[in-house]
Amino acid sequence: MDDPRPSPSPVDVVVVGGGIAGLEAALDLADQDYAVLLVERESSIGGKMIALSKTFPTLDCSSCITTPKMSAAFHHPRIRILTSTELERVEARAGSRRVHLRRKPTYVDNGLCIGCRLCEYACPVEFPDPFEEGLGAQRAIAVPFSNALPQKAVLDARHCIACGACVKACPTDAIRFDQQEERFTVEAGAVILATGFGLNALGLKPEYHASQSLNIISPMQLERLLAPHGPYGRVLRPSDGKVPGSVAFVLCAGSRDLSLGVPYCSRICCMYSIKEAMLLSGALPVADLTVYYMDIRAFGKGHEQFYQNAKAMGINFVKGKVARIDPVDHDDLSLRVELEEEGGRVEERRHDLVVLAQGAIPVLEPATALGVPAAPDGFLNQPDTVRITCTDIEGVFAAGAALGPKDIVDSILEAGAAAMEAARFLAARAPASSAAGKSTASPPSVHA
Amino acid sequence: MAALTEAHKAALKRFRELRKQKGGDPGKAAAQFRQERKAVESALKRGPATVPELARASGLPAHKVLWHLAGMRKYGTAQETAQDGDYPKYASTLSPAEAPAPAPAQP
Amino acid sequence: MAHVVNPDLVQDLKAFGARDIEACFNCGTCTAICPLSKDGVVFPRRIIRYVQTGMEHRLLCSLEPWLCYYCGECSETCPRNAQPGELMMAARRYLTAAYDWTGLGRRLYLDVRVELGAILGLAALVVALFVLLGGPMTTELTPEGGVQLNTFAPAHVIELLDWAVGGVLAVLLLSNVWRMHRWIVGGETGLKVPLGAYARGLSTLLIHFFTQKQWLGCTPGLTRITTTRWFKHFCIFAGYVTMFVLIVMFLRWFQTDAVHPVWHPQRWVGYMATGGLLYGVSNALIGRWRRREELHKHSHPSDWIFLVLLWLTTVTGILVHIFRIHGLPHATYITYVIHLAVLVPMLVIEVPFSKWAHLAYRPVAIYLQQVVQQARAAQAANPSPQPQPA
Amino acid sequence: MSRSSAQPDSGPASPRIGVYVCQCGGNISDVVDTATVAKTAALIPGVALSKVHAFMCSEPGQAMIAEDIRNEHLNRVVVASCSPFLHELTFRTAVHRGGLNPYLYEHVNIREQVSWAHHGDPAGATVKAIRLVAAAVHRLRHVEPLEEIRLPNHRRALVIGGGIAGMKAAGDLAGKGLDVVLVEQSATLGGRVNELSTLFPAEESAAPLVRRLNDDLQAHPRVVVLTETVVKAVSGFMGNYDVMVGPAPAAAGAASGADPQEGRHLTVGTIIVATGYDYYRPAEGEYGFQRHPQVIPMPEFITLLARASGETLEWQGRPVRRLGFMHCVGSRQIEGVHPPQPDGRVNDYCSRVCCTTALHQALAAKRRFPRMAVFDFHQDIRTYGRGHEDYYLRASQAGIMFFRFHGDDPPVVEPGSNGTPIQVRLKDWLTWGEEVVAPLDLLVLAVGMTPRDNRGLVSLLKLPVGADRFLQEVHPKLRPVETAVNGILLAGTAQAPMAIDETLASASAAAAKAAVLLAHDEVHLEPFKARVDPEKCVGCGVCFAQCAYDGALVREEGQREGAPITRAKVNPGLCVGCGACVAVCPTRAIDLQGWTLNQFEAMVDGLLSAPQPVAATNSNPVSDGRTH
Repeated sequence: MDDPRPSPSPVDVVVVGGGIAGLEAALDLADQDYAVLLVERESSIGGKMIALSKTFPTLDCSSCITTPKMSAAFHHPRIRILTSTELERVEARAGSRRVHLRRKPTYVDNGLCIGCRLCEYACPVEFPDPFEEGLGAQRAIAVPFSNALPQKAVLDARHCIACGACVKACPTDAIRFDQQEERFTVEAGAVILATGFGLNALGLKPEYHASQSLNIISPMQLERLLAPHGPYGRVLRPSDGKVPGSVAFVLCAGSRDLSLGVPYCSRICCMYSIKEAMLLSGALPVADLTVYYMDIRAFGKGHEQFYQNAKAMGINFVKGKVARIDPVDHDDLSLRVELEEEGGRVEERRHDLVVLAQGAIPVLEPATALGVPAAPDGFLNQPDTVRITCTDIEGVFAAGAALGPKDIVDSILEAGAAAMEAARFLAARAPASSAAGKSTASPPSVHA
Repeated sequence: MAALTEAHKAALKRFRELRKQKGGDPGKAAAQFRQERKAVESALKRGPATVPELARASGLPAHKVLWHLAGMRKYGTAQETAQDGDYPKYASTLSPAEAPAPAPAQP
Repeated sequence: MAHVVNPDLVQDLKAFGARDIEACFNCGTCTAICPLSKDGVVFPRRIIRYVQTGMEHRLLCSLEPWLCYYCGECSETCPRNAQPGELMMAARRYLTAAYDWTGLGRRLYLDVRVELGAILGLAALVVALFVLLGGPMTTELTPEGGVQLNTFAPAHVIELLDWAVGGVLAVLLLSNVWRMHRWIVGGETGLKVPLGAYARGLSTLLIHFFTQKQWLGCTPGLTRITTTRWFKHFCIFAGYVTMFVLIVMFLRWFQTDAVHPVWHPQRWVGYMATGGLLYGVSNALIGRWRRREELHKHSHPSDWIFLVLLWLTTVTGILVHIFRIHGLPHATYITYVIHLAVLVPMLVIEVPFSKWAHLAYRPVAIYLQQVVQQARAAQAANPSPQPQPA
Repeated sequence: MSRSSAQPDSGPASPRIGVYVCQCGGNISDVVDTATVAKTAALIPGVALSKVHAFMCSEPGQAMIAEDIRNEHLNRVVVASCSPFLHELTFRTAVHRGGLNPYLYEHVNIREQVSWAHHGDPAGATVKAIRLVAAAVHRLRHVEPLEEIRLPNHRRALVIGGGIAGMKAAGDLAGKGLDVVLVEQSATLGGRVNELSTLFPAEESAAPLVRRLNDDLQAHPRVVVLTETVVKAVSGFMGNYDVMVGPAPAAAGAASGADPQEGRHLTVGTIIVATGYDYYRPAEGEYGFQRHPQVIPMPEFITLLARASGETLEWQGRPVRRLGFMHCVGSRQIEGVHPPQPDGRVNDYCSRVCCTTALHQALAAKRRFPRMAVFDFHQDIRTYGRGHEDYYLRASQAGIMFFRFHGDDPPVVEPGSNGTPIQVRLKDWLTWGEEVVAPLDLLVLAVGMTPRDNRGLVSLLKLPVGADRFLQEVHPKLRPVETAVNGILLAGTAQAPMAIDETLASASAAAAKAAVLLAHDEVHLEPFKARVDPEKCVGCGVCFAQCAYDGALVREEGQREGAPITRAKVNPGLCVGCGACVAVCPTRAIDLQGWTLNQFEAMVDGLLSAPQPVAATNSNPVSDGRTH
């Protein structure tokens, strides 16, 4: 049970990435009786979605609709989940795929940890909580966040002072300071890459001076500020705890910009910015909310209506790309922008808090992970126009933002598609008797 | 709870040594953290205050004070009480004599 | 009156050196990043839009191109690499050509062969004049050991020619400035400019002509003034104006056969002016060659020609001086002829028709901006039929 | 409310109930005195033992429950812990591990509903926890073992619609080894894609794409393709649909002599609806449509450009030197500005693909005829997809001129006054709202997508339809291909506007869900369905009027006291267990399995008769200042 390595028998599908796309693909395959190994780099599944406050355009509480999926995958008898495990590379040869993985030490034996958090309460060290995008505090040993799955403590070796308080506090003696990184290989019938996306640096555009002000924040930081269990319990600006009276959203702050090296559209920013503005108008009823945009891309089902509602709610939409942001007195920020629809004047506008819509960028390096070149945008190449989830490697499929920026619903559609392609691929290779989807691999049994 | 066994001690020692080889030493940061946290806690002893007020009282930058308050709220040693203009006020949940003892947080 | 879209203007501006301006998707970054874009005079997007939609008349009535000093931030930050700075540069060439009523400017700008031909023709004319009318090329030196240049090219004769050429050029340039003024002031329908406004603005005109301080707006909060583009440009400007004054007004004092001592004003004024020119022009040439700064990334043939002519004029002028004081008569005479063969085309081509003209148009534009603003303010104070600002 | 005492006890003769109270590592025990709850619970009749654990959900906690069932002969279990959403399944499994029927279990939520909700009132919270546990214990005395409902599953799918979505879904399912029937009302497969020439973003031709999908279908003997066929009737439920298909009306007329086959029955387990979209048909005069022959919708232009030959593009014998594209025709409409659709509503949604389509076509036209001036009138350029922004960039670079209008002040198309047949007049917001006029030889309307009008099919399948008239999914974020009707799935543009790659993804996703539904020979359903006691049913029929799920209640002929009678019977495949019928039955003949009326009454009794707290010896420390 404390052996995190999978049993030697091969699995049908390795799904890389435990975000919404990976969870959906894993569930679609496991429900067809395939044995699935789901690998997640972070210490909990849930991906970006679990950290969001609400989702557009329905304004569902994000964790409320993510946790059931997480839980379904976590408890599924045919899905085995390995967290804190990174993909090193996929090797395809002679009709089989060998997935090389690296499991990072968490210094906790997940078989023994019962998630009681007594170690966390005993720990004397706190550091900026990555789940709260640095805004909150996290102890050096902690369950990553309240609805993390698995609910197991993880020790952060960079911040731990090795005082032993957690060892003394642990009722099940689960803490293992001698845990080491492990590398292992899994044989898989097929692989689905659902590795998601990253965000380019807030400081990418020097004219925005993001490094000079704590009040220039990322959209993910605002998600956390808006979340019911967020770092401050309410929306405050990070520099001094003030309730912001005027918040600006700067769209295309890291995409659609050749000078920043990201020519493509990040696709999700318009909608999440509108959503965040809407949520802010609920949280801060008297605040001025302004969205500076080039084009509002509310293209999905229900999105345009959502945008029109936001306008009707009094959120200001200003056509014009913000050219520079300068920190001014009282931790405020001054935005210089051409008000294109107000005679084309140039104005300096002051705001308490500025949210930069960062560009969505790839996290997976196809050359390293698969040995194939990336597409010109850096994401995985899509060589087949009919089977859009195929990659350049046979039997390796991809879904969601690994194939370019994508919102949740489009990721879910692609995850389903990747699961279907993988199922077809396995069926074509399986003996006729099991063509209808009966797995030849043994069901995995351990959740790690 | 359990005491440290020899095996635990050996593992801790190896852990420290290995990290030293890699060149990481969080001791300094931890000491600074404790010092700052104490400053915020003692500033709070004078009664509920806003972040800028606590920053003045503790000599720490306002953003650090806010960060410490976030941690203290999470682990149950501070709470928001009232609002003073644009700034919420925070109070300690510890009795003046009480040493800072972490209370279980709620998920 | 609705504007009827004309898709051809953009091609015209491309002929004047605009590059990727079609790529512009009107995000407004260039205008908002521009440190000189303020007080209701905003660019470059306004000019870009005029060009994209073919608002030719609006473009002619614009003074914005002259207020742009190509700081380069617009091009650096443009999300589409549309080179708005280069469009403003092209717009200046376009306007220079448009202001020129002879139509020569347009031909010179649009066809480098015409420009080179004109230069070579004028140079040949100068050489021919010397061959036909030049004084004796005496090898006898002055008592100080200098060349008797005034025997070969007597200063009073050259001076007369100076004045003749200068007069023609002045008439051409001033008439172009008048056309510029008519468009800019007349472009705003219903705007009546009181004479007082013209008078009050004169100091602005002079200040900006002599200091060119507008350019300093490119680098707000600058650290060292000598590192600014303004400084380099000012070196050229100051050297040029000094030399111009010396040659037109004080040629007899400046072009002497006597070899003055080094502390003599004739020498150090000349050294400073030519030094400034040499530094500034060489710097500009090297910059255009290296293409590091945004402003130097793309050079139109007219940019090169002007700088090369100016550099050659400066260098040959310096050489004439060196040869003269060192008693090298033939070298002096030949270099002197070459000097004038470069100088004359430079002045004749560049002053009224090409790059040089910006020396006049830039301060005039600032002046007219002030005049127009004062006129608007006066009209607003006495509410007559309201004009609509463009 | 004392009727329950008169009710026969349906529980076992001697209930032995185990009560397990979780501390949740302090989450509960900081407020609720868990030891007191456990001690007091032991006093409730039927409780054989009660225990406290720090983390009941942990492996040791679960093992304890399973062992107690075996060793202490428990026959019912209560766990008082967190929300059932989190761990009801966990403990049902633990109970099953101990050898009990998993439905002999009751979950009590004393975290979200007690310790978190009443953290300022520990004593009250403890009393509430006891009452909730008592209610659960009382209810458990009345529960019966239940079994999952298993229904046979016909492992065959029906795909309705032979466009690329239907073809892809059918091909995927067949490729997975499942039987598929694909019905298409027209004579050919490929649908709307057949009308296209080259496709963005890969710039491949439409014909090979359709051919590849068709080859995929041909390669699988498990696919039956029925063209010129429509669905005539549908009955049944997930796993057991009976579908009658027959010749399409037009086809029936045309091929009258051919196959007179009037209908053919298919039994399928699941149905994928891939009926596609229609192009928006502009109203007469909308952007000059039908008033000026030089105003044409996008599909017509695509054909025109694909067939163009020679040096210039010609329209009605006139060279097209100035070409315009109007965005958002039939999309992003505003009430009061745009003409309403027959249902009185305007198309307020974005059709998603028209921006890139317009730029794709504009660029193609510009490349083919470089001297043509091309104009684009938009509100926002929505080139969101992978590679789409490239079209925008290249279109700009190629010199296509862009103008931006506001939806509430759309451009006007009028006769040309500058030597062209028409001109577009608009306030251009890229030029500060100035009025500009663009003279044109041809204006292409980038018409949006509208839902296909297939009311007949929608009512046959009882599909929900959204406000935008597209077929509605269960959840627009998380379940985009499933419908509220179990076993019926949506693929492609029947659900919402989509580009081709998105349509293919949606089709495969629907196929994946279908493959899940068809994975086993049986369909498993939760047992919480209505059940009619035939002894009590008097055949009054009141329940039928209340049932919102067509077919969930069926009439059954029978005998009552010798006389024939029509009784209600529940079809568990269609019943969702809502309880509407239970509430109206005058004879209490209907009950919801697992949630019977006497169980509820017992719970009320339990709440009211709960014993007073019996203080446990050790008390829990109570901390305040914790946040929510």
